[in-house]
Amino acid sequence: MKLITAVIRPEDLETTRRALAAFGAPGMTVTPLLSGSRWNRHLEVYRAEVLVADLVPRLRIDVLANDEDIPDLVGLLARIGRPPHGGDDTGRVWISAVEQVVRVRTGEHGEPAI
Amino acid sequence: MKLITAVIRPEDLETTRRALAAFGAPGMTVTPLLSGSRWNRHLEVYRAEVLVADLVPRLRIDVLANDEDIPDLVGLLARIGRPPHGGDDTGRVWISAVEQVVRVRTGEHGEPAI
Amino acid sequence: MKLITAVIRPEDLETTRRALAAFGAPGMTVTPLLSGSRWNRHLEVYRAEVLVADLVPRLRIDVLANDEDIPDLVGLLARIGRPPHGGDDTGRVWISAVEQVVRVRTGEHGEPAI
Amino acid sequence: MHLDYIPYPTTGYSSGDAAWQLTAATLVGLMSLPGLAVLYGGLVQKKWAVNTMLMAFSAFSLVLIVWALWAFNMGFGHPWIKTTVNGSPSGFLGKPGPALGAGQEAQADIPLLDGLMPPFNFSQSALFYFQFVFAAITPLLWLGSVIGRMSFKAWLVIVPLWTTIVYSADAFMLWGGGYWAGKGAVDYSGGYVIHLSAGTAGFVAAAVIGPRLRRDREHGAPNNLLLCATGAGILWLGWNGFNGGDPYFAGADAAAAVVNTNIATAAALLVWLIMDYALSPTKKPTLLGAINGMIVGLVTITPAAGYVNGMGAICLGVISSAIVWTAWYKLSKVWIFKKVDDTLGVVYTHGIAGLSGGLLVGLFADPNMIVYPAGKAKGSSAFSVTGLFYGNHSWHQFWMQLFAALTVIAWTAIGTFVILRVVGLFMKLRLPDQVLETGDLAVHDEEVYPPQTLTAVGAAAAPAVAPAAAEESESAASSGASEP
Amino acid sequence: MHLDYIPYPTTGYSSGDAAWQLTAATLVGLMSLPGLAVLYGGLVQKKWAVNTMLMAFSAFSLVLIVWALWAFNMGFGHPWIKTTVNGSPSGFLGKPGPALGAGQEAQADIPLLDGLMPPFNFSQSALFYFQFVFAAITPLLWLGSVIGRMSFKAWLVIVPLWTTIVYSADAFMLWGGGYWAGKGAVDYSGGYVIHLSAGTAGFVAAAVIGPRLRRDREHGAPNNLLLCATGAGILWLGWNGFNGGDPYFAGADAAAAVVNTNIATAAALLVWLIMDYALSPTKKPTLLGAINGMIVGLVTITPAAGYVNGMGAICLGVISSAIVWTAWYKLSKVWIFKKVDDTLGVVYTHGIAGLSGGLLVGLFADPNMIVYPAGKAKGSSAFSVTGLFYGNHSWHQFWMQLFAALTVIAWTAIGTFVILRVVGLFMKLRLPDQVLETGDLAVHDEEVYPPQTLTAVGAAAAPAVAPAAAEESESAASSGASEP
Amino acid sequence: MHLDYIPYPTTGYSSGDAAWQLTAATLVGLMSLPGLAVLYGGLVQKKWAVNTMLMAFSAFSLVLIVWALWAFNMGFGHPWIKTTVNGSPSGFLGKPGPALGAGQEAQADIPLLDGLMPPFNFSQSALFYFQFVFAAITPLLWLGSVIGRMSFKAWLVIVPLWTTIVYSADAFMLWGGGYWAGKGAVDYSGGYVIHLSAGTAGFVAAAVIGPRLRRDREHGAPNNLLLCATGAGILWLGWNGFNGGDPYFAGADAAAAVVNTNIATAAALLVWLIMDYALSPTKKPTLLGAINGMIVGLVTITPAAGYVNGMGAICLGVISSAIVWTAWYKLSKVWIFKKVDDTLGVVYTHGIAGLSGGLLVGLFADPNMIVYPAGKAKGSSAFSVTGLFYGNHSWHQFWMQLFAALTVIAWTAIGTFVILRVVGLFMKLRLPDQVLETGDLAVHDEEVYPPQTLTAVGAAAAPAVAPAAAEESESAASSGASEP
Ligand SMILES: Nc1ncnc2c1ncn2[C@@H]1O[C@H](COP(=O)(O)OP(=O)(O)O)[C@@H](O)[C@H]1O
Ligand SMILES: Nc1ncnc2c1ncn2[C@@H]1O[C@H](COP(=O)(O)OP(=O)(O)O)[C@@H](O)[C@H]1O
Ligand SMILES: Nc1ncnc2c1ncn2[C@@H]1O[C@H](COP(=O)(O)OP(=O)(O)O)[C@@H](O)[C@H]1O
Repeated sequence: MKLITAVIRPEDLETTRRALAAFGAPGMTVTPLLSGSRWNRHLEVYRAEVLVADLVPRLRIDVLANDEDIPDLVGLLARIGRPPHGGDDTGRVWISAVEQVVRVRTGEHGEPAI
Repeated sequence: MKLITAVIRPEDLETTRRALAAFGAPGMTVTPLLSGSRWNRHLEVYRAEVLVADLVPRLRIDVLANDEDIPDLVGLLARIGRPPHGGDDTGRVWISAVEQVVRVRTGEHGEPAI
Repeated sequence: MKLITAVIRPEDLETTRRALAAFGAPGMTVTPLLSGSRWNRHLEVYRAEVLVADLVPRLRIDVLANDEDIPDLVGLLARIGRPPHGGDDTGRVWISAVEQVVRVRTGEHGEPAI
Repeated sequence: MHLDYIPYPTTGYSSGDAAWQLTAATLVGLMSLPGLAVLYGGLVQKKWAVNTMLMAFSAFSLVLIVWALWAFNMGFGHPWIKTTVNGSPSGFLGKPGPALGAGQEAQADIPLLDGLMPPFNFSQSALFYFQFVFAAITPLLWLGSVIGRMSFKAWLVIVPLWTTIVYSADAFMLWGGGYWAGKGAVDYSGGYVIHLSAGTAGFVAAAVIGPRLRRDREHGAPNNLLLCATGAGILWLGWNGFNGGDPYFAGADAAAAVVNTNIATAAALLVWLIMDYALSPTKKPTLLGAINGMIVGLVTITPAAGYVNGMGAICLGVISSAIVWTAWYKLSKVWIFKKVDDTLGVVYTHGIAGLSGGLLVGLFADPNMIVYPAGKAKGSSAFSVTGLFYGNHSWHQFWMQLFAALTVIAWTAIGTFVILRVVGLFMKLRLPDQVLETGDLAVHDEEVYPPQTLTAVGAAAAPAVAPAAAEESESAASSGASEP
Repeated sequence: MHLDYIPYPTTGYSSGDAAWQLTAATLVGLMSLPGLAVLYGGLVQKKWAVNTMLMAFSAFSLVLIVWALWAFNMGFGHPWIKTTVNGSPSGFLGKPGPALGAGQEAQADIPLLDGLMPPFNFSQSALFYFQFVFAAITPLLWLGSVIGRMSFKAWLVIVPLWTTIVYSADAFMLWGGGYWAGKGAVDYSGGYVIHLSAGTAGFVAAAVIGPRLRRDREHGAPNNLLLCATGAGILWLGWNGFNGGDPYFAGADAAAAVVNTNIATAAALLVWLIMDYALSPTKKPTLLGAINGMIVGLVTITPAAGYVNGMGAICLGVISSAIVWTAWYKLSKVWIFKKVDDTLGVVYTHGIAGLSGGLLVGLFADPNMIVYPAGKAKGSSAFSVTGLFYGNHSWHQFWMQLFAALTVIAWTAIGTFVILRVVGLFMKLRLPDQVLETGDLAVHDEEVYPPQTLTAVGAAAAPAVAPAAAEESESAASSGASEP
Repeated sequence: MHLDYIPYPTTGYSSGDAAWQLTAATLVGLMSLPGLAVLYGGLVQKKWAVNTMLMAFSAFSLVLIVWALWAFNMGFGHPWIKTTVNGSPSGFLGKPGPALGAGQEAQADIPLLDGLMPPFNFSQSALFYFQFVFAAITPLLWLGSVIGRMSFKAWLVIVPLWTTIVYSADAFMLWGGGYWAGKGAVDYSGGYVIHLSAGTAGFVAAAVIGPRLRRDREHGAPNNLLLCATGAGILWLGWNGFNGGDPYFAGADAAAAVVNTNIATAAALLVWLIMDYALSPTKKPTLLGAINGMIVGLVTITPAAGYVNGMGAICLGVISSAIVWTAWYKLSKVWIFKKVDDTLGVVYTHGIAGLSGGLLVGLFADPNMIVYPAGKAKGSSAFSVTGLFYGNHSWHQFWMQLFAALTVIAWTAIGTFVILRVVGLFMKLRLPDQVLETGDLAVHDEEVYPPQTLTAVGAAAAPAVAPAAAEESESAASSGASEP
């Protein structure tokens, strides 16, 4: 069992959700966060004072998955961010091991709980 | 050392906190996130336009714990969400390994830092 | 490849960012969360009703890093929170293994993607 | 073609008085919408803000329809059953009847006050509207006691009944020339008819309907203090119309009432601030405390605004603020005050403050504060009120004030209780607990700060889903809890 | 040294009428700023709130400059080309000219109405300002149709043109004594000139400029219902000035107009609420639905406010609310109403509601509702309007109302279309898609709720960065999406 | 029993003028509460919003108490030490004394202006209240310079002193018939007495108290632009009362002043918008820039509103907006303007704009703008002011304006400095750094958007905790920083 974590642009959320659902992985969590990177950074101006937003809003997607689905899911997630926005910050996907998963509703453990 | 992560309903936060404190694990982080699942989904209506909220607010609880406490903690967390809300989305609990923990205040490492 | 996670005070964000950038690790995510601990807790008063905020705002910093940078990064992060605020809640840093990382923009995998 | 029109009758009409009456009424209207709506909308938990505001908008509308169709004449028309007080015709309630026809353009008239005040200088429409905004704000005030659990449907039924039965009678007795007016009790612009009554009704209603969810009582933090300040500011300045409009003329007493209103309010706000500084558990001055003090000042001067002088206004502000502060901190811990869940504390800031102000009229009314100057008739003397401190130590006015207050409390409490119980036979007064868990989303499908991630149904091939049943939306309701 | 001054001329001046006119105008001004600005600012998505509000503030300013330099006289001055209607001088448009000099302190005057109404009791400045606030609110209303994609620069160009060409002509024809006024069509205070025109212009503009981004249409949740309620409350009560100020005198008809305004609004709000309860898909009453109903009531009574009696006001409110509710739910699903992206639905709540109210004047106008009483001249009779139900079954007034409506629709539609097309030759009417993705940040470098993490440039050795190009800020724009 | 009352004296009283004066005063009051309170509350960082608003509510209250007990008569009563200017009695400060008794219902009177203006048509209460709202808004304005570090307790002490010593004297000299009034310097409604003075006081106070925390200066983003727009809109329209009320009569000049106010404001707003478009570093128009321009327009026309014609109003708006824009962008980078931390830039939008408007009166005042028409006495002529461009090239008025400005600047600067230094001997003017880190929570135990997760003490067996010491709450204070 693994946990796939992806940092995506907020505007890609819907595409991502649909892709995951189509793949058969409806369960996920979406966490708003701020992302710092080499690329993203913009200015805002309030009363002539120029302020930098060097952390920009991103979404973190966490999906628990079985080992065999990992390559497909990573490919899927890595593909979404790419095409139109090439050239600047386009996110990261990473995988970590999970030792145990419990579905609270049923108390199921392990892979069936994913 | 492990990290236990649980996705819970916001209304279970207090019960969770109290249960963890009673168990002797007061330290935790609580992260608001949006959860997508097969179950949860509701409608909102603004000016006669019907909109779907298919991501609903949940809380992610992260607790660092020693290996020996894991079964108890998982049991505890998995129990909380269950009773009254049976039938729909009731959350997940999962465990992952942690290689090192540092308590910043003292600089302690490893298990004593938990 | 590892993921370093640190829970810091919001006011230490800038110091942290600058320290990481100076170290050559500009990429990171910053997630606002609420932290429960033995220490932090304050009161608010609305219309004479005294309310407790026993979860206080903190930031979670996640940094993907190569194995060899880990000790330095942990040291760096653990140092920031310490000096002036000694005595109460000063955060945690922990490390977990990451099995794979993909840079979405280029599709690179593994260490070069960090 | 040259026609010959005039703008208004040349006798019995003053464009200045008409202008002021309409302006004052508009200011009072603004106190309700958006004033109270957003003050309360900001003071309640996030999960109840929409419900609170919709109740305010609906009640304002309902009262107007009722007022126009029958209730205005119950408050200010001919007495239904004529009685006599001190030799003058009097009564307890006006005869219901519509106030809708073109005849409303004629000179204003309150039958039982004929000859007891100068003839009106504007039309019945202006009087009707001015009195409407008072009638409308009263249920909006005691809405503050019942938010967070009252059924919206029951609210829609109860407000019209309450205006008809409770408010009209209170208004008739004190303002329409009814019993207590005849006895000489005075209420300059609603310390009793509006505030004491709202405090009483709210408290009784809160008791009958029962408390909020325990969860809501324990997490009762407001959601937006900027909007509280917006509403509070509108209340304060709108009150210039509230008290300034009540002499019905843009005369000197209107201006004096405005000044007194502001002075008492400033004093009460500062007293609350200082008591918070000196005596509250955390020893800190607070914005919401200051706003409480402000409301106490506004309410307490209301029954007295044009009867006391500036020194009296300061005294009323100081005394009532100290009393209500103490009640807020101490009385609320004991007896039924502890048990009844009066959500926003209307019984203190309106009930007690209104009562206190009304009684203090009996002490501080200054006979030199001329409401209406003397006319030219021989022996004619001006109209003013005399309190204990200015009137050869006579407690007369005080007793009248007290008895009138008791009547208002009794009538309002009984009326409110009966209405709620009777309506309660036909529908639930209280929302089911499951709905209460969720709040706005369950009742109205709306949130006060809608998430920007919502997607139109049908868009993006989102599968159709059933409308949010309370059960389902329960989880979403707690979204408040999930924000840092 | 003792000088001899008087406050104002002793003839042809009434401080009461002047006070009311200035007060009414100020109330109408408040309806625009902050009323509409924050109602719309709260109703739009978070990403467009700043843009919406800045458009409102700018348009208000632009209209005033145009109004002062030439347009006031196009609406209320001497006819440019004199014609005759029913034997009286008339025309279609006034002669442009400045309204800036000291002469504005003289008695007010609308040349073509000389002798058709009582002489004004205040100065031309007061008339100018009162009419300005009406001129200003009109483009602010139809701003609601085009927000979320219209170029800010184009807006700055189009508003002055639109006021000059479209608004002035509509105003002149109905209020300046022009053609339709001569024919006997009436518009008490802007059901046609303002609301029907705004609904038409907004719809045409939305069609010409094209729809919002598909993403924005699919995620069109409002951002702040507390501010919607703030704006809505100010609109309601501000409307007392809107309709109460239009007789130009603080007379009985002003008060009647105020009462009718409120009655129709209350009725319309409640009808919308009940229809939402009974007929909407989710069967729940909503705050934004109530506000829609409220606006429909306010708009629909506007052309009728001083002509109908209270019963008529209730009927107008009920009928129009039912019509507009149905249009909102059903008409919007068909035909061009489905295609054109009228962001906030101005064509329904202003266009249809204004039209409906204007036509219903032809049915419900009560001749006993006296706008101006008869003077002393022999045979002099009061001024009022007679509708079908009160006038021996004559449809005359109805037809006049209908033809005037068609003229306003046609002129506004054509004028708006031509202005947009012509301006479109010189500049883009629509923002580029990349900018639309981002919204406020791309257009104004501002967000409505600025993040508190922003750091001043130069502070903390933050490296210099280039100003936010649309491309870059695109990502930030979606910050709304990232909040739970 | 039929009594004989009249509503107000039949001579020396006009209900129209009284209605307007009360209405105008209420509008000005609304500019403070909620206007300025929420404009500033939205403009500051989230961590200071509650503190800012509470300072506004408290100062408003304090000024009223002081005004009633002694200060009104220092500004508008009999001169304390009588002097003579141009043969007329004059002085520098009025004799302190209460304005509380029933005598306030008598006809209004400013002793030194007897015979220099038409006798008042309303009561002293109305005059008192109108002048109070001006006195009250002034410290609220310069609050903008010191928020984010000033001790709340010190604020409570300094405001009464400042009103007594600084404001009263400025008011007396220009409005109470004092020295500069006698010399012929004019200030229509407070360009000097209010705005120049507020700009000066704010700047001096900011310098004396010292800057905000470096962290706060570097993260000075506002928190809510919807509330900024709410406050700004109320300011604009409320200014109709500010400038329209100052002739003390609802005459033609009041209307002209209202028109000029709006014209200058529209022009100034648009100029700022265009300069932002054309000359600002990011070349984008901004809402907060537009609001700055708006304020500049409102302020700059204030000393001139009824003296210039419409063309003059446009010129004032354009010139002052260009000047202040330039100062805002350039002057702020140099010299002491760079050093002193004037939080919201009051010295620019009020100080410089007020000064500029006051001086331009000397150039643009049009003698045909009649403030008071001539009476019937032989040789009587109207009252108006003549500037350089209309007066045979005489610089006389300009010099008077300049000297009066210098006096106001000097007196205000010195007075403010001394008050702060003296109070500083007894208490800290500045909050400790630890408290500054936290902001509202440390000072008031309140947050502007309270988290919905807070739990009542005692509920759910939450262990008791000590009240938030600054130390402890420090962390919570940064909660702003933790929101995306
Ligand atoms: N594969 C997954 N990865 C991450 N989180 C998940 C996953 N599946 C479910 N969850 C989380 O667990 C919660 C419960 O899952 P859900 O599928 O709705 O209910 P159940 O598993 O009880 O049928 C969801 O709200 C979601 O946040
Ligand atoms: N067991 C844990 N699991 C997760 N986070 C923890 C744990 N213990 C502490 N933390 C986090 O670390 C921070 C510091 O912990 P705390 O116990 O308050 O201080 P200290 O360890 O210095 O005594 C807390 O704010 C909390 O967010
Ligand atoms: N070392 C890292 N640890 C955690 N997140 C990272 C790291 N590097 C990048 N990220 C995340 O991935 C996103 C893309 O990284 P960035 O360096 O901007 O672009 P790219 O890798 O495509 O050049 C960033 O927004 C950031 O959130």
